[in-house]
Amino acid sequence: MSLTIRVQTADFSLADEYRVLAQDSRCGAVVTFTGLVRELPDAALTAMELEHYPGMTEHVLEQLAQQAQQQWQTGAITIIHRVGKLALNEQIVFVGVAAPHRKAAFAAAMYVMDFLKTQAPFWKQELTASGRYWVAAKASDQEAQQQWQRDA
Amino acid sequence: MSLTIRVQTADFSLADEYRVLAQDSRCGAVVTFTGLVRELPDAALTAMELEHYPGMTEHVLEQLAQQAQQQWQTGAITIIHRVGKLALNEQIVFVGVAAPHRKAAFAAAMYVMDFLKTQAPFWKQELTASGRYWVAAKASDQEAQQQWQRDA
Amino acid sequence: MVKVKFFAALRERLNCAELTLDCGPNETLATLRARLVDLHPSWQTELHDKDVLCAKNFSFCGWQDRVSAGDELAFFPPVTGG
Amino acid sequence: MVKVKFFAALRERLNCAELTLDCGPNETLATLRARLVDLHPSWQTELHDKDVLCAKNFSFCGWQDRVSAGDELAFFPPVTGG
Repeated sequence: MSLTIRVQTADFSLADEYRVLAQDSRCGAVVTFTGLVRELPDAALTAMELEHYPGMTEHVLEQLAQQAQQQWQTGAITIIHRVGKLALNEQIVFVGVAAPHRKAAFAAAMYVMDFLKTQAPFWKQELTASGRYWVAAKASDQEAQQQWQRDA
Repeated sequence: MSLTIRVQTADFSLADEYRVLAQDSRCGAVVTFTGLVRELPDAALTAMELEHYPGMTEHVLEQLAQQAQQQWQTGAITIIHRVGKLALNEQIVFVGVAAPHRKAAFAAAMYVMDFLKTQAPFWKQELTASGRYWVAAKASDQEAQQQWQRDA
Repeated sequence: MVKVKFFAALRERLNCAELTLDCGPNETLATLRARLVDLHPSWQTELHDKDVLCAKNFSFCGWQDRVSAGDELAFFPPVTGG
Repeated sequence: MVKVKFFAALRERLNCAELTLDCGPNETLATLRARLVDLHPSWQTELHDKDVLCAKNFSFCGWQDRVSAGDELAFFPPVTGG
């Protein structure tokens, strides 16, 4: 079953990614998640800059996709994460899952996102009018990941 | 916040629907669900035929979208459901949710799908080589809907 | 008068998509169903199937809900969209 | 020899993206960290920050994991992608 992992500076097309996921004739459900760069509530965000650990990133994402595919018996899974400088409203991350049924497609997409947030070696900097700031890890992301272990 | 409900015979474009959902600058997360007509494991499915109750369908879907938007404080929600004759591999249903964060976007999209399955007056017929068959309601769909009430 | 609609497999089995009926005093979905069976004895089994759902004015309703003149009612099997 | 990489805020604070180090016998991530602090006393606080994560050959690992010649090690702050 096809797994696609891409870490890239270029943008991606949801339509193109969906077309590939929808090709699997055993899969009646396709779930996609897209994350975008958005304004901060309190600061004038102008852009994000994303750094990653080449080699480890791809390895971690590949493992996550494999785990999700096995656990929920899904079809194709695609993970795309952009790095480098991203302007306001640009796309950052895409996770797409095709599965025979909706429950598996939703669960696998959420699992990949929850683990990506805490396990994939990406680091974000916010570029604002007043300077550049490394984003702090969120406790809510740790909790979302740990919830899967409690539920297991 | 924009709610879009469409019941139509025409196909829809995921790319177009996503473009609208991604416009909300407060929403960093967009989740989409697409359901497709697929082969039956045991019968030669040639097409599906979908009937609905005009008036009630739109009313139920609008209420579901409103409930989901309020419960998870989401941005735009779009629900599209096709009716009439749909060939193998055609798109049947689309649910898209924009939200500030991924958890709300995923939850609202799952909520809409789970309630749509048991509350929206659509009925499917499978057209196969050996005849036309009304699809029976699934206990698993009832359970998925009731789970939300237990979790509330 | 009330309008009564039937959908999907139920519509096919009754061979009826829509009819109109006078609305009696103190009418409920249950009394209306009983009157439909009086008019069409062969509908007895189908309309009393425990899975049959009913709606009033585009919302699900119960068999004890009141019916008023002008209401649009509907009877149908469990839904299977999505 | 082992390769050691630093990322993100930690790389900036140490002002070091990558270095190589001899690999001693019975080396662990913890002994290697201690040797880095011997070489760069100003790194003490940063490398002992309880939030610092370590990886060996592209997978997360613990401070007691063994290190062998040829390994690629990395130290970095909690991740914030997605």
